Amino acid sequence: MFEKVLIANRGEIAVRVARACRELGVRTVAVYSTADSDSAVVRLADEAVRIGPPASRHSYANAAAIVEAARQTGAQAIHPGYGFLSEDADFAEVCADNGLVFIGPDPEVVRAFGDKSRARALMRGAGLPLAAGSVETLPNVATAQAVADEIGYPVIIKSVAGGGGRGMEIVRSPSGLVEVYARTQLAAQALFGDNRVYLERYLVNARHVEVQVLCDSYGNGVHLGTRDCSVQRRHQKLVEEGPAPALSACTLDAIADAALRGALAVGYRGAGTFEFLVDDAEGFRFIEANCRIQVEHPVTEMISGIDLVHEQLHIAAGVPLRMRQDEVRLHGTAIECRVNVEDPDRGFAPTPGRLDRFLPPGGPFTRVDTHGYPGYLVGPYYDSLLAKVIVWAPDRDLALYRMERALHEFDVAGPGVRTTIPFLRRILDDAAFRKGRYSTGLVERLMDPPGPPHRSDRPHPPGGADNPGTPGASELAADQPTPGRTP
Amino acid sequence: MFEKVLIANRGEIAVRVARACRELGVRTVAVYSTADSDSAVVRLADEAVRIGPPASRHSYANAAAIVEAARQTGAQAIHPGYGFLSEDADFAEVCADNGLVFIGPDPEVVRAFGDKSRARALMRGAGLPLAAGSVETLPNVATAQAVADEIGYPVIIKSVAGGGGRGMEIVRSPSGLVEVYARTQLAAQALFGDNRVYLERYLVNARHVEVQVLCDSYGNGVHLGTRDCSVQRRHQKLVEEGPAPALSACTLDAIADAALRGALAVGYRGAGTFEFLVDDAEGFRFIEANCRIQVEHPVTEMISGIDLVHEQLHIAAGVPLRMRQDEVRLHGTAIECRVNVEDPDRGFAPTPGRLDRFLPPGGPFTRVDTHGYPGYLVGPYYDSLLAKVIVWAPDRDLALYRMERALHEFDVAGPGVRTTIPFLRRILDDAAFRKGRYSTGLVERLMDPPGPPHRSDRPHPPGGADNPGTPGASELAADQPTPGRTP
Amino acid sequence: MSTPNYEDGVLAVLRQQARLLVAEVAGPLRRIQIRRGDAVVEIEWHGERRAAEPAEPAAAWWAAPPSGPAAAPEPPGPDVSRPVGEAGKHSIVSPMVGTFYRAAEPGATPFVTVGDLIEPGRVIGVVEAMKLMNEITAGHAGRVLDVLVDDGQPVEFGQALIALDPA
Amino acid sequence: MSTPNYEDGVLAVLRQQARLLVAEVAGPLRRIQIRRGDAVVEIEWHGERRAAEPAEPAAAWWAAPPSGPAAAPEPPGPDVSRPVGEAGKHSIVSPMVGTFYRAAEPGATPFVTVGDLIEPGRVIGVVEAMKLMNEITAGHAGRVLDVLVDDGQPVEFGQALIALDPA
Repeated sequence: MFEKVLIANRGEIAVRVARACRELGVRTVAVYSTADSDSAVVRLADEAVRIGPPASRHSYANAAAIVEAARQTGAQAIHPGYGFLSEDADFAEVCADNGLVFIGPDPEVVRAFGDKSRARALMRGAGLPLAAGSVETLPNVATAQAVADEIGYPVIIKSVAGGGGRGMEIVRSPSGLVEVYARTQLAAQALFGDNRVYLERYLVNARHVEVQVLCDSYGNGVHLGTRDCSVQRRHQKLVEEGPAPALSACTLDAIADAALRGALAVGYRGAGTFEFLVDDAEGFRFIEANCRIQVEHPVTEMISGIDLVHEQLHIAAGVPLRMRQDEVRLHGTAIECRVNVEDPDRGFAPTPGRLDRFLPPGGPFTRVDTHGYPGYLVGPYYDSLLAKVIVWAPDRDLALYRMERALHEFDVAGPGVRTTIPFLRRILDDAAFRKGRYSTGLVERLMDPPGPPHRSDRPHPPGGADNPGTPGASELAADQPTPGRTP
Repeated sequence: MFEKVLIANRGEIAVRVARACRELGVRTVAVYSTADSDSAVVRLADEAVRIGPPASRHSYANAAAIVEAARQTGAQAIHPGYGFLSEDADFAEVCADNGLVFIGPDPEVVRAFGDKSRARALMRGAGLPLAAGSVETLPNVATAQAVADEIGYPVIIKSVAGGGGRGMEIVRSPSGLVEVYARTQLAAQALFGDNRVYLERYLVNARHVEVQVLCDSYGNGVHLGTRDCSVQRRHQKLVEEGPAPALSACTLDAIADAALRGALAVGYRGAGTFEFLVDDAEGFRFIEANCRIQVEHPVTEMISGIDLVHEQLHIAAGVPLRMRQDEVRLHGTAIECRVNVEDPDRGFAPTPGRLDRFLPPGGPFTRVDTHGYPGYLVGPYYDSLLAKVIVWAPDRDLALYRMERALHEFDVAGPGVRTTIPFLRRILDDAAFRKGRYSTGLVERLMDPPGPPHRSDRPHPPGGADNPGTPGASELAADQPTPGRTP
Repeated sequence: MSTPNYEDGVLAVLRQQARLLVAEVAGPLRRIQIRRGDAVVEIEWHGERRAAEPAEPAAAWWAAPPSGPAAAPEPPGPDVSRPVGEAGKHSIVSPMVGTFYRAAEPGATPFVTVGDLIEPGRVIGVVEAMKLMNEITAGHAGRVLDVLVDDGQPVEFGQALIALDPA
Repeated sequence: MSTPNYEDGVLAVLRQQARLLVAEVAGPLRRIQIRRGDAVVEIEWHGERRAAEPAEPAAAWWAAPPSGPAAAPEPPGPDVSRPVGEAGKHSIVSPMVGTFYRAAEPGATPFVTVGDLIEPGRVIGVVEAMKLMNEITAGHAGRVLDVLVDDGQPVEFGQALIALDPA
């Protein structure tokens, strides 16, 4: 095992990694921007290096500063968390060039999955079903039209270099294709410096199901079951659960097996997630893979008993996989709710500010991952995830009641601060959600409910005027802090 | 299920019960003394009734006030928690007389186990092995001498009406017997209004192992495995774990089976604990049974996935036991540490005061049960348990590291406030404890360590002058707030 | 065990309560009074009192209870006529949980009426608990300003029954 | 996004830090200064500074860091000569994580020495990062009061390198 690991992230995931390291006897180096001097991980880690100003491109996404900090402190490995540099193949290479272990897959694998077109081709080669559409990059709008006509509308045009829900748009009928094609190309160029796009059949009200895999450096791999992440607002996941509900065991096994097959085919190493869309008939299609630990990884930890960050560290240190597939046993149901510092009544706008009160829930089968504490000043620089509440129960019904209880306890208040807690409770209260029969359309429906809300702490404001009402929520979920969101 | 339950307790266990009720859709009534107006459960419960002044005999142990409060609010059942009225057979009868369900065994069973002499006789009848000694009450000191001579010294003289570690004393040689016999009789009379005593062989450095059972009203019962509670200071448990370590599976099964046999023999109902002493040769002897939920019940919850307070409520509501023995599956190891507001360097004297800072640990496989919050004023009236930290891991070694991590995170501070956290970390660091080869002598040894302490946060004060150094720690553990500790 | 340390804690809690109240209720402050003896926080604002911001959840654990003292550190002695519930006002409080009755039996004349001048020891009502009728007596002389609980209503321990203008 | 709300938050945190510090370090207070521009808390005590009580865990998450600013809400512009690290003192700070060198090569004359009067634009040292040598220049004129980092030592972002008496 490593003696010292640098944590190249902030917020709750940095705390998460610091905990895992301490449990394994690994010393930790936190890095922080000037906006995060008082952050939880700075206090929990054994050492801390200030690496830059608040803007993440000069701090948390600043490869040079992070590598220098690792060199100064003698860290042997870098855990990138999620977002920032976690899926940056160039950073993984710079680490290797400087004798540092990047805790993640090989740079080539990261690069392959970062190119959606290549990823689709690789996974098709591994025998995974893909959504109907163009496997390769579209050479021109005429080809786009031909493919769309063949597979039928609606379709979704996506940036090849994109991911995490950005650089994509839905086309509902042939008349819109030319315009959206051009707009997506422009957006792709602006966001990723790469204007290539491709096209897929868009599944209305599909379920977003993903599979957690773990692979070592020696060709061994296991899957740890599924998670359903269909509860999304504009590609942002709000609630996740595992195993995916209301799907047959047979389908869940088939999806999980497909994911593992895909991971082993490309020589994946570490913890990874393979995302699929599942339609009404339980047909499933690969959409993308994430080469990092996910925000929602605790869901899998609670149903499997396996600490995924421990396993990441063991695998990166060259230890062979510590479990066989037949030793993986999943029990019960786990649900995660993301408590963001956002105002659900104002289009989920971030509401940074000081937390006068911060009292997360506790008690039986309840886990909270957070960097918050009473008096913490939530700054405006980074993403708005403040805490993840995860509960476990032997069955899904009890898990839902338990989550309701946990959110009821959670007390967060400060001048100007709002959280997603009331909206999360509205989701938990929804009849379709309770039945497990929901899809990516759920949040949109709840944001403008036809009738009066039930049992919700804060009544919906009259007229619901703050709902921007933009249709076109897509199926992909952003899982990472937006690196560029700086003042 | 009940519609409304009154929680006749305070502190963390009242919060625990309120959580369970909410998860089952049961409305809750908190009762509180004037010292507890700002307590957590008062805020969490649906209703709250102020029942008396700080002195618990006039509030939390005031049967009339509690029954009146239940009547006022329309509660159908009373959950007594632990301590206070939880093992008061008269209170259980008063509840029944007033049409209220007492969540616990029948009054007759509570009464039988409250009389240690009767309990021993009943359990011997059920085939449980007892420690050598007088099954019946000792009629006089001559009989005591005869029994002690026959079984050999050291012996322990115990109050028949006692329990929870009070009203008992060890006799190390024949010369001390007459004096201790007289003193124990006096103490028993003063503490319990009953001067009857009995005598057992005293096992030096035995292990304290207990078994959790669940029985319904229809003759069904299961055990949920063992807990080791040997880490005690003067009958006060500090650390508990389950399953009991370093004992053969065969012995653990035999102890658990014996406990369940004993429970079924007396028609036990609800959650109960049967306590045993285990010697070096893995021989085990019944010592007493507790007719209540235990402080350390979360250990069992984390290895079994079963919510014991839910099961208490279901059983009290007349639901048949919801599991069979072959459906009970235990996984991994769980450890609980009790964070008390006490100063380990001053003989564990209580250190009440305001909590300026209170930040309990979180993250993977870590549970905290507490009534504390930042700004909470810990009063001097009740017992000093502030929080229970419970961790789970697939194996004991990782559970120990995880607990070390969790305690490292736990930040409690306030004027004059000290906690047991540094001492708990010293226990976790002890070589014998880490190996699982420890007994009831562990704490005494650590309170006056021969060499310099290792890796301990706060060095032991020079001379260790605050160690009262009283030998004679007995094997029983007090599990309840001391009702009489009022100013 | 009323150690100075504990007393300081009370003051600190009072200060915190005051701070929280000031934070939760907008408007220009006029005066804050913090006492320790019977644990009072009194806050005055200028002009009209504004409602609390809806953003502040009312059920915050450590916010002051909507009424009643923050803490009463001393167990009450036999004299139950003490200022409780409202700062500065003298009240006769219930010494137990139960049901309050203004008269000895239904339809009978109430023990006391607003305006009565009463002496120490005068029965002012009955609290029934566990089917026992407990007479409540005045600890001090004074004039009855108000009867705060209706006949037959449940009362908590320490709940004010009668408001008294001390003589 | 330097909204007034956020600015208030900074001040509030400063005040809290000051309060915590005063609570944690015993001794008679002399002066407290709270600034917002560069987020400073300065506290002076009368007489000798007493060590913090051993009871207060040093690693409290929200206690002020032992040195360095609590927060620097504005990203630094090209001028890196700003008061950072110690209140009221003018410093030239490192714009990056790296290794500080006082001279262009081992054994060469240092770029600056205590007592030097320097002009804006003067190179005062080099910070090596990723094998690149980055010259650090003065933003303001002034006299070098101190060189705060030894040759060849690692530096953090924003760490003060040179103390300057502004001219």
